[in-house]
Amino acid sequence: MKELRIGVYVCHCGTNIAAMVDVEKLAKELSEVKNVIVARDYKYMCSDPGQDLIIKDIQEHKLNRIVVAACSPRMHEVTFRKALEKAGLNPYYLEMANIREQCSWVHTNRNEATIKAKDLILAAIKRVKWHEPLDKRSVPINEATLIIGGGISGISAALELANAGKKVYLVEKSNKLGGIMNQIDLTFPFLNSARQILDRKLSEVVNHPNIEIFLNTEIGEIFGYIGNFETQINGNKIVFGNIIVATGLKPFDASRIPEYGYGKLPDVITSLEFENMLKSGDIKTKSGKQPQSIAIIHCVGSRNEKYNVYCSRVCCLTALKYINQINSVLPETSIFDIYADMRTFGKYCEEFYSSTSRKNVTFLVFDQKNELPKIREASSSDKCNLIINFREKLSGEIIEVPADMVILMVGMEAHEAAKEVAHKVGVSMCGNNFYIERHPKLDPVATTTDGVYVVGTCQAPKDIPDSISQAKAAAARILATIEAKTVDVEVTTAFINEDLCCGCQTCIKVCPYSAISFDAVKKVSIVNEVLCKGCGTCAAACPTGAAKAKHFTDVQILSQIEGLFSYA
Amino acid sequence: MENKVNEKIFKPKIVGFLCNWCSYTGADLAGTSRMKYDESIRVVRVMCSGRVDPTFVLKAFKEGADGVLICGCHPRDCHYHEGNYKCLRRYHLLKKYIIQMGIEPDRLRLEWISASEGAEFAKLVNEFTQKIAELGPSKVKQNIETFS
Amino acid sequence: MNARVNLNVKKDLLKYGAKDWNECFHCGNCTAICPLTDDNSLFPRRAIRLAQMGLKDKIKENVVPWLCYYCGDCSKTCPRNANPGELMMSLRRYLISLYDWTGISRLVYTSKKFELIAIVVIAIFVMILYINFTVYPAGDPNKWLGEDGGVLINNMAHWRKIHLADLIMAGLLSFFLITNIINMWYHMILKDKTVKVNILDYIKGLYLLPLHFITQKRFSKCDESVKTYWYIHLLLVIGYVTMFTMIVGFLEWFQTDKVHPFWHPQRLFGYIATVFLFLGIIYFYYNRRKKLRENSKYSHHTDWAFLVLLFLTVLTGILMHYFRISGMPKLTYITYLLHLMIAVPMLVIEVPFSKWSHLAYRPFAIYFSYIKNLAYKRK
Amino acid sequence: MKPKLNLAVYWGAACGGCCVSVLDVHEKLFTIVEHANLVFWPIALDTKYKDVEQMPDGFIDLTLYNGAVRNSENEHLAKLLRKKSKILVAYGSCAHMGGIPGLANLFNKEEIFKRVYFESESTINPDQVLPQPHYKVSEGELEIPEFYNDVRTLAQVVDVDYYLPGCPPQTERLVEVFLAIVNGEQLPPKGSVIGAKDKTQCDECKRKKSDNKLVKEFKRPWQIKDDGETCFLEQGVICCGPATRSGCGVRCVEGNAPCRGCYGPPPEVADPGAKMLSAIATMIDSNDPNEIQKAIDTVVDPVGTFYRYSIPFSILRRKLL
Repeated sequence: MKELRIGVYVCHCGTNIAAMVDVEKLAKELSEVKNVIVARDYKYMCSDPGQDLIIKDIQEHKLNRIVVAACSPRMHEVTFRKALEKAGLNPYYLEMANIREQCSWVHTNRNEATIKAKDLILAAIKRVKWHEPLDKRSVPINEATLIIGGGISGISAALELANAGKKVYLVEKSNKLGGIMNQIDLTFPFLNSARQILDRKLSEVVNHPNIEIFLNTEIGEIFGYIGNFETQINGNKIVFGNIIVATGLKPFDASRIPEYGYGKLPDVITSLEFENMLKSGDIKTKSGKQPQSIAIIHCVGSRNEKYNVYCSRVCCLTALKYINQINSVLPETSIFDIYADMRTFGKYCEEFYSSTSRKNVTFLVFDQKNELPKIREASSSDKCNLIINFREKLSGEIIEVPADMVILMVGMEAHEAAKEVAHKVGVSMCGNNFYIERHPKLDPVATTTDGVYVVGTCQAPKDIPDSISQAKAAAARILATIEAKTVDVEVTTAFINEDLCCGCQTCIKVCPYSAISFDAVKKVSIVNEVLCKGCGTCAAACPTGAAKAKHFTDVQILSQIEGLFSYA
Repeated sequence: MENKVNEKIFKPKIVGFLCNWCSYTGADLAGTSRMKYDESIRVVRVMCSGRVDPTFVLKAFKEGADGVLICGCHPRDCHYHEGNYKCLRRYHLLKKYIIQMGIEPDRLRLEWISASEGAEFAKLVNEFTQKIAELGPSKVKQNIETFS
Repeated sequence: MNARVNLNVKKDLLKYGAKDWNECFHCGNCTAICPLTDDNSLFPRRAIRLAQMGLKDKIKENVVPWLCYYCGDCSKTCPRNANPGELMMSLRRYLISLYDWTGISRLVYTSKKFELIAIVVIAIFVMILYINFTVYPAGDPNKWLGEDGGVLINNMAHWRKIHLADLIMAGLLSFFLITNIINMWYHMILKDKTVKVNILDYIKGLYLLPLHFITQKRFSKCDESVKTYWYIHLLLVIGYVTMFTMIVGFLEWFQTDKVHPFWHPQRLFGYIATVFLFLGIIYFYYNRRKKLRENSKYSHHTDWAFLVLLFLTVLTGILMHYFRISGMPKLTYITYLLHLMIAVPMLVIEVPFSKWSHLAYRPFAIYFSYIKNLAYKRK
Repeated sequence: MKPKLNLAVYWGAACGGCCVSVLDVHEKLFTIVEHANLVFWPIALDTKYKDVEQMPDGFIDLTLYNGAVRNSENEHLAKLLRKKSKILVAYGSCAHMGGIPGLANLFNKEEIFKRVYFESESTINPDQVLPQPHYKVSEGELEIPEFYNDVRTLAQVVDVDYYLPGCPPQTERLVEVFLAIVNGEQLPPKGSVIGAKDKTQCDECKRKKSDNKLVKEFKRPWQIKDDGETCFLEQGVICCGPATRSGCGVRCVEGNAPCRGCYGPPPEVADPGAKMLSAIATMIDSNDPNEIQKAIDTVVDPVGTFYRYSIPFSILRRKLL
């Protein structure tokens, strides 16, 4: 190994760090540590002059390792890596010590905080010795896209891509496109016909030369990685560079809630069944009579610890839509809207609520947390079909609501095929089977698997405009990667040392991305670094020490631990 | 907290292995939210709790850690799908091993901290520090130093 | 038996003057701003809820409408312009009709026509009685004049006769009012099985009845803007009580043949009370007419009826007084008749069955609410 | 003709197997004797310690020290031989990692004495007599070695040039090493493991392996019907082969017994037990804490399983007491 020449930079971050950590003392003490050539403290390391300081030192003092003690590496690691690169040093020769978020900001004793900061920096110094240079890598991109799911999200994404001249394979499990939107009558808040919107889109999709549609088709095993996926459809191999998953939703099964008697009480129906009545224009009870009163119950299977804790986002507005529709068809019918919370965010949606609330409707609130309403059959003296019984939250009174028909606003769950598809495309799911996006705020379209995007209700419950937005966003993202021709892939991946690998294959099933395969000729495991995301689980599982997580190697981490205890 | 941990007598040192995506971010959040917790913890960042090799834990004890805390994403929330489960499996076996080796099992702890759980992280550190303070200094390092 | 939601109550309340209250989405701003609400009795929001759901029984046992004096802050604050203040007002009207077991109250409130007819019928009834039991000042006018030139009123309508009639009427009205209060007491106190009010509680709170009857003390707790309103209301009450006491209690002293000097207490009290009454009437009329305040924005027909009848009563009273001291027996006779034809229907309708009943319901409601809280605290 | 080498073999805390493995050279003994003088070998020659002490420093060209350092005699000889030898080889698992005697680090001296001298079923010791390092009798003072609290590896006592692992080492490996020295070949850097390969057992193991090593529970060898062909791990039996250097010729597995790890860890592994423990835990086919615990319950003795030969060598070195 070349002579180790380390530069250590302790940031004041204004007073953010300096107030709680004696940065000047640290810089002085650290300059005496073995192999540390320069140690400095500076007001703002991330500022241009701060970075220039590092660059100048690298060039003047021939530094070959840099330790920056500042904020979280999640904040500025990229910034400082760029500075190293600018100075002609491999960016991975950097190590950061987090003395702000995990030290100065969370502690109250300056002396202890300074000791801790020193430990963290010494650990970084020990670690950085073992850092290895890593190089950027990129792969070319196939222009075609596979879209799984032919609902409104899948269709929207397909059109966006196809209109840009890119090939799309649209795979739908059922025998027709359109998904759940086929079952909807009007859309909120403008009460437009869902059918009309959908039909227009469908005719475009079906006739588009760039879109190849596969109905009644389930997706097979998918191989490859961003830019170069492949799979078999009906026995034919197709290749594509990106995947959009749009598997959609499954309506909540209302019979799971015993209180509502769905399936037992004939006039208790789900929102989708009611959509059907609206479509046929025939709102009748099971006995064929016009209902004198209709009750709507919200949050069926949603926002409830026992079923699903999340909000299904569309039910409140759909219920308001029903109030409008019932009002116009059956003006004399009393409507009871029984909700836990009224959530009407979104463009024109509050307005929609506002206008609807002035209609012939009585809003009642139930206590979602403690007790669901109970529906029972009415007795002959009640002059109605059903009685709903619950503690009305805004008055605290236990009340009975008479109704001839009860509409259950069933929530959304992930499609039953979601799990299987997740496995095939390599995306992960939250506890409730919705797919996990790469970042809930900054990247709600991509997934942690490069080249795989999730759109529509398979990612989380959402309404039609949100689904379409997400679909088009995914399409735009894909077009951008296609435009770039190549894509950069993770460099802090795993690596298997062939000289040490014994071929036990323990690592292969451990990899969540199927990035490790066995080379039967060499009798060693091999990492496909394009697929690898660098979690390092294989390195921890490898009994021989052959599997290494680059930038998080055993020796790096063990040295770091040693460093933590190298001072008093 | 600080009153209970008697600084003069014993200031615990804890090594925390935090996964990059959930727990480390959660710990950062505790910082950006200016939550306060004990200085005992020294964090080692790993990409995934699945990267935590039992060797790291043993090494930390050897170097003088009074406690070792491993934090990963909540079950099913792992950024790498299932790394946290692998950590869980190793943790249980490792625990059995350290018990056999006479180390108090409470010195090793695995918890799930999500990126949004800054407050939970702060609470966890304080709680764990308190527990370690009750246990007193770890004897592993001394035991190795006096090995003869 | 759980309370059954009844949307008819909602429709009903419209007739009692409720406006736009269905707009309410229960943000609770009204309760938050209300200077009178407290932990023991939260309003107006919860009352609005009961009304929206039409839980008649719950409304009937509810004391809170009486705790509200309609300062109007809630209506001003309401983000939905749901007029919570006016709903509280309507609920008071509704409650009056619910307490009233005769059903007259309901008719008065829900039908303008009925109120009008009732006034006329009672007036005619009074007229018949009057004509039959009093003496018309015919013949020699001097025969009807006293030495001081004033009309000898007791020759014409002897105070004993009138006093007797007053007492009969007062007895009758009290009967209705008291039975209605008993009804209110039953629903507010007896029916509530969660709490047991003991005799000591009843005694402890007793002082509240005269206090609130006279002063409407809680009203002054509403914020500054209503201070004037409260003062004038207080003047009106003082004027009314003075008049009522003098007429019903001490008619012999009040209705004299002798014309006392101006500074005589009989006249002085009468004038002061009259001035107070007039001031009140003008102020309230002006408020209602110009819709100056939240509580005068909406006027139910019973509100107008009350104001008009009171005004006419006072007016005829003044005229009669003037004619009497000016020695004009025939005009005195006629204005006396008119005075009674207006005052009696007013009292008969307003006191037990309509707006004026609040003089009893309010203090009793405060009393009941207070003793109930005593019992709760003990628990 | 080249001058003959001076060769010494010594045993510390050992079973004697290592010495037997030296004897196992059979007819190659002639080759060895042709090139070397055996100057010290307590099991075969009657050379006294005093004789060794009188040798000049560096007199011995090659010393094969087998056995761990358990008592003062072991330590004295280790230090003495270090001084007298040009090349000191830690021979066998005990010298290398502590070996089977190293398991005694799960107890302390007091516990061991109590068990051995008071409690063991075959002991009758009514006077509670314990061995004393120094004991005066009429003839003078008797001296026996002092029993230490801890078992140590040779390298934890003296500077070691090479490690030749195995319990016992494969005799062929010894001969190879010996001939390399005789022939003056380029020796590996000091501190190297010799007579073993960098790759671990599986590399040489002939059993069939697949990538599916997930199991619900672990079994003891007697609990399975071994088909003689499938990887032990895949049959649910813990085999330390993946974390153990090859070089022995996969002797145990060839004999249908799983590897127990005597050849020690491959080059980049700091703690062989921890690595194996990690690999084994990873193979548990469940994400449910209860099921995981159940599977772990079937790993009966983690220390004995993963650190059978290496407690003193491991990171923790001994049990805390």
